[in-house]
Amino acid sequence: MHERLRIELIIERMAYKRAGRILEEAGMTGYTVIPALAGFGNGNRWSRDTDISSSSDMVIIISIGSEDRVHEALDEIRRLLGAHIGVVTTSPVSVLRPDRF
Amino acid sequence: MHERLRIELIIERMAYKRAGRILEEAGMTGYTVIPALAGFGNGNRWSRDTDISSSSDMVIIISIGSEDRVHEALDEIRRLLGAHIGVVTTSPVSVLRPDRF
Amino acid sequence: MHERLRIELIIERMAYKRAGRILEEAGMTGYTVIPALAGFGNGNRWSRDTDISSSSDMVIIISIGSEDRVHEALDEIRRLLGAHIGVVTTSPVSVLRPDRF
Amino acid sequence: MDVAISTLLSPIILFFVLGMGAALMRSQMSVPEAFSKGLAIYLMMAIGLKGGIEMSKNPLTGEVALVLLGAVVLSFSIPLIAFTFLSLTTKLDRTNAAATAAHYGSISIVTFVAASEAVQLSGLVSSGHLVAAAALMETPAIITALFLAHKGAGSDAQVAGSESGELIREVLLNASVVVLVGALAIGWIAGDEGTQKVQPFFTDMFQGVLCLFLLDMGLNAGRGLRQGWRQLEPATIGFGIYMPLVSAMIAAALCLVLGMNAGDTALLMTLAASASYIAVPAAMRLALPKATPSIYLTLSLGVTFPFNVTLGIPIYIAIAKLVAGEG
Amino acid sequence: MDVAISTLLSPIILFFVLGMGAALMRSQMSVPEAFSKGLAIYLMMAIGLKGGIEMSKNPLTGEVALVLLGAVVLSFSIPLIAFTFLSLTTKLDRTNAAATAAHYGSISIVTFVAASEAVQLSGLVSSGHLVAAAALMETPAIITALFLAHKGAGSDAQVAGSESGELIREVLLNASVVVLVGALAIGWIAGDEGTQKVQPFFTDMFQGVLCLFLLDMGLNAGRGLRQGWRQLEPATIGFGIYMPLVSAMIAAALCLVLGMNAGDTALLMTLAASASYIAVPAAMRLALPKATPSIYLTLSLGVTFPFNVTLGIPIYIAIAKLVAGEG
Amino acid sequence: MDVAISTLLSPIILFFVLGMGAALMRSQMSVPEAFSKGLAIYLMMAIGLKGGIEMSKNPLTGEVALVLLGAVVLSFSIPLIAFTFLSLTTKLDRTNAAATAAHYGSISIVTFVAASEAVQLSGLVSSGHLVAAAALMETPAIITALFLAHKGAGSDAQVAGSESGELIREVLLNASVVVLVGALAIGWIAGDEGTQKVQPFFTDMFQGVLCLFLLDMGLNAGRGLRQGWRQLEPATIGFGIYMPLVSAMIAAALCLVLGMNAGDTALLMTLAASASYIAVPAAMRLALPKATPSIYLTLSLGVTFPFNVTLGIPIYIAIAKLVAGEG
Ligand SMILES: Nc1ncnc2c1ncn2[C@@H]1O[C@H](COP(=O)(O)O)[C@@H](O)[C@H]1O
Ligand SMILES: Nc1ncnc2c1ncn2[C@@H]1O[C@H](COP(=O)(O)O)[C@@H](O)[C@H]1O
Ligand SMILES: Nc1ncnc2c1ncn2[C@@H]1O[C@H](COP(=O)(O)O)[C@@H](O)[C@H]1O
Ligand code: NA
Ligand code: NA
Ligand code: NA
Repeated sequence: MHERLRIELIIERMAYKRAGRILEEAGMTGYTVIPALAGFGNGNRWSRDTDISSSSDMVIIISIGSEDRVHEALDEIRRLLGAHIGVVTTSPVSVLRPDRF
Repeated sequence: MHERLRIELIIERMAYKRAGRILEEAGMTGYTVIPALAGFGNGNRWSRDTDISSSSDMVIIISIGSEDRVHEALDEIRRLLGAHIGVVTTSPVSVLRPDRF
Repeated sequence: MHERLRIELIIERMAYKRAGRILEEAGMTGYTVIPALAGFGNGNRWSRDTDISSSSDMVIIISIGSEDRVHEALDEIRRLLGAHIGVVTTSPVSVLRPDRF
Repeated sequence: MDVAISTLLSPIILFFVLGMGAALMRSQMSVPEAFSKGLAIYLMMAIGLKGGIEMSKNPLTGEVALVLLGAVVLSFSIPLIAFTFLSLTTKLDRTNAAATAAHYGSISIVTFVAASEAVQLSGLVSSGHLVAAAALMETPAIITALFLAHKGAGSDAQVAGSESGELIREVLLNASVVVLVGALAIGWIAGDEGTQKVQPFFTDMFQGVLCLFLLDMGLNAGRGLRQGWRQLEPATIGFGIYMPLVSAMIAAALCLVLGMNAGDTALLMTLAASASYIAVPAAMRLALPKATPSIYLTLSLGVTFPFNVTLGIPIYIAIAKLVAGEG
Repeated sequence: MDVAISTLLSPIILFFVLGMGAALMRSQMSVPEAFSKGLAIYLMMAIGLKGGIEMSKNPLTGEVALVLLGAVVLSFSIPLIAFTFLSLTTKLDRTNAAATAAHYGSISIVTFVAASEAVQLSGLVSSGHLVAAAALMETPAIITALFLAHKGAGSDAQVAGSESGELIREVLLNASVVVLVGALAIGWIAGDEGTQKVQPFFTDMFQGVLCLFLLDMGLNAGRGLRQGWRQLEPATIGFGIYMPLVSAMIAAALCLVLGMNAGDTALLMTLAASASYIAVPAAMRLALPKATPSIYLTLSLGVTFPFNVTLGIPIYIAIAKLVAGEG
Repeated sequence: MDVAISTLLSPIILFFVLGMGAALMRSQMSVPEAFSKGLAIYLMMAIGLKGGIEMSKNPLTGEVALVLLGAVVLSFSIPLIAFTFLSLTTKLDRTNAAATAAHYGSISIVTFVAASEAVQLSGLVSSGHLVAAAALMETPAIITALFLAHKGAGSDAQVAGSESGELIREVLLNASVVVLVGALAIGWIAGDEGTQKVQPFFTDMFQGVLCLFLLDMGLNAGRGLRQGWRQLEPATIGFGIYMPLVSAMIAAALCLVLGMNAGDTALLMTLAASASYIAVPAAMRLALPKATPSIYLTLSLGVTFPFNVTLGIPIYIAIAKLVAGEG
């Protein structure tokens, strides 16, 4: 097993393509987007099924990559989160096929 | 980057609002709920699309917060998991904007 | 809190039952499958809503277990990922009720 | 007999059988949850509207009020009987016995609809207020079951994170109750004329949508049965067959006393005999989280529902005719 | 007055009220997002087709072109007025005021449909090209709002990760515009005869599907209102009520100048008065991410939409009759 | 020719073109997956029922059996031809060539439906058992393809985690096969009379639902094409156009031998010419996971499907008339 970084970005749905482009440009080899169905933040609760506008919808973007690339991406993501609602975390993980990342 | 704790709670759908209230009361600043579509536990497999009652549906609640608050929440979550089906894990993560949590 | 391993397998939807069987056979006590709605890999972007064939759909399998069992599962998962599209990571987590895993 | 056979060979039942067969043969097909939940809301709107429109044609009489009261009493009391049977004949613990009993006191609206069709096919007539009875029977059984579960269990502490009122809201304002009661009221207010423009959607489409929904129910019931039957002792499975008959007979006795016609009798018997598989399971997860869903669901959806829509309904209709002297 | 009441008691409105009531009473029921998005696409296809078929029956005249041009001008200019009111009477910052203004310049297609029904019930006639007007009014308001938001704000740097053209695609090729304009063109090309076989689905079902959709909108509006109203000052809530009246009056003046008939006048007034709650919020998340969705949405969906479908439309129809001299 | 044009201008095709156009212009709109999967199940139920009802009107003769046998033979053999062409003219490896070949041996039910409409528009008649032929042609091609892929590839070890029987279940009991065959049987058992009450839903709505589904298919095809075409060499794209013509001609020869009428000939030609984009891709992910989905899908959904529904079908009908001597 080899060490890589896992970046997890909880971000509003309308902004996920912007986040994706940032990850692509930083050279991350891939990412996966999962839908959220509800949440809480800033004193407000939201739920996908009762927001016809989808404007409070969040998604989670998960991307595994080398430390360098993740840190390269983080600079731009910090800028993105200056405009859009979101939370970003990173954590070390072990991967099987290190050449993929 | 700053250290925070990430709590991940795999819990039955009908109970997620209870878990959410616990997190809110412990002072966590936010959480995000994602749907599961299938799973296995206790020798049984389930799948969302073939359970018309939704009673085996699970969701995953992810919440990032300071170590203190997470540990405060964990006490009540332990009680919650005495009644409801679920699994809880915590792990350290790095965050960008530490004041948010 | 006790230490366990969390395995996270991002894998194509059609293969998730195969992955599930591997985890079951390695003695993991449970796993949870969550749907992805979009992603990027190998230069291609995909999105669930515009792939009528579902053939680029991915899911994420999360399973918490003891280090031994996770490592036992990993051998077969490496074989699975020889055939199917996917990414696997493991990371240490703390759990509340260690006897469950 | 003829009616029984033509009921069994109606597309609705055949699609249920198709779904169940496919699931038992381990087909992986499924109907997306979001789609079938949407269809379920449609079905409840359509049933409620139809009942309300019919109720708007007749004044609400004292007899109607008595029937509705009788329905509520049935829902409150059937769980007591079911709980007794389960405690005496099965190894289910108190919580599981109570949770299961709640399902049998409440109702299955799809079973009700299948019975309405069969009643009509048999040349009997029925009235709109049976829909109101259905709506009223959703909930009382849950209250009895909670009482049964907690009696003697000492007072358990509140589940962590629970909020006062959440259970009551789930029980009184769940989707079935809101849509059924709401649509009933709307059908009543707007009447036949006021709903003319929505009838192509809610009336003409109804049977077809039901086919699609029953295909999905068959897939669900079959998959539940395949996975869950090992967890059920024979005595529990037996309960899933005889309990509907018991409940139906109690309802028949009530109908006899109230002097109801054969059509309405058959429908009230069916309501009593049917077991919930959507609203009550959800309430049980909140109120009795330690009860095991695979027990009550396999029983209600995998055993009792198929029994009712195939064999049960023709039996109830035959008995109803005798009871009402319309045989 | 009679018409006003029968509009208020139509199943469509009653289902909206049902949903709103359930949400305000904190029922947990909901319609799955995937299902209601599917219904929304259906509704837009049906509206577009209907408009296109009607347009295919008459030649496109200069008058029609003038009405369409007027509609575009309304959409461009209403945000200026809305922004002025908001800046003067509320504490909303420039960004939030501009984002909110965009919603009021754009339109709500469901409000438009409700008005079409009411217009018909009132015995007035309206023409297909008002659907084209609706489609044309979706977008211009967004442009005005961006201009208002950025004026004086200095030139902000591009949001990280944004791509040239993404905003324009979202604004010009969002689902409402694509489906509405596309179906309108298809209805126009295929005409009444060519669409005969699809009319059972798109015409006969329409009213019923609308009931289901409005039940969901009621749930959404109620939940939004319950959560969001604390964030709104009274002056902002007031804006959600008087702004539609202001816009409607401006539209009425335009209709008077153009000499439109009462039915078309009522519809254009409704378009002006209605506020977007799907297309514009999405565009705002991309273009003005710092604006607060709970402000503009609670206002548009929780305040203005219910006002329009209950009180607003009867008022607009009454005024339209006066303006067109058809009273 | 007239027929060709009125086919091209039918709402069904126009909505497909709308979706494809929107996707090529990079609109972000989409139909939720859960909703379009639900519609797909509806469409297969409707097609199956219709075929079954028609089959119930005539006895099953030896000729019908021969046609069905012929259809199975076509599905088994077309992949051999497709594989040969792909191996000779493109750079696809054995696995990708075999996987692609499977798609062309199997069928697209939406293409079949579009052809049924066009056949009817042309004044030709066709029989219900062509639906049975469609169901029978889903699967055999997959078997041939697996044989082609594994021949000479040595014996590969089992994929980790796979279970005996899972592939067979996927191939024989996938949603298309279950619903199509099941609904066919139900239509046959219940007959015209027994299905009367479900016909408003399954017959009257059919064309309209198809419009909505084809809008979604257009969005899918357009997006697939925009992303995938770079991965396809010209020779592969060419295959997507000429292969349907080749298959159609083989089917035409078979129909000539069997003495089928023009309508049935056109439909069997269309089945042969059409390529799968739902059932076979799923089977390929299980059976040949190393094949590249973007190759076979872009080809089948992005090239062959649009070709068939616009140009192909009119050509097949014209040839069918000649072959059957009904020109
Ligand atoms: N600490 C957190 N942990 C997990 N998710 C969060 C957290 N804070 C915010 N979120 C998510 O982000 C959304 C917006 O949060 P906010 O920006 O605080 O309004 C919330 O509704 C949650 O879905
Ligand atoms: N070790 C585990 N890792 C991940 N998910 C689990 C685990 N155990 C249980 N689950 C999830 O929790 C559900 C109920 O598990 P159980 O309480 O074991 O019946 C399962 O169906 C899974 O979705
Ligand atoms: N580094 C990664 N991190 C997260 N998800 C990934 C990564 N690489 C690939 N994926 C997911 O796996 C899918 C297939 O990737 P690939 O095998 O690279 O074509 C992508 O569309 C993503 O959903
Ligand atoms: Na009952
Ligand atoms: Na407006
Ligand atoms: Na073919």
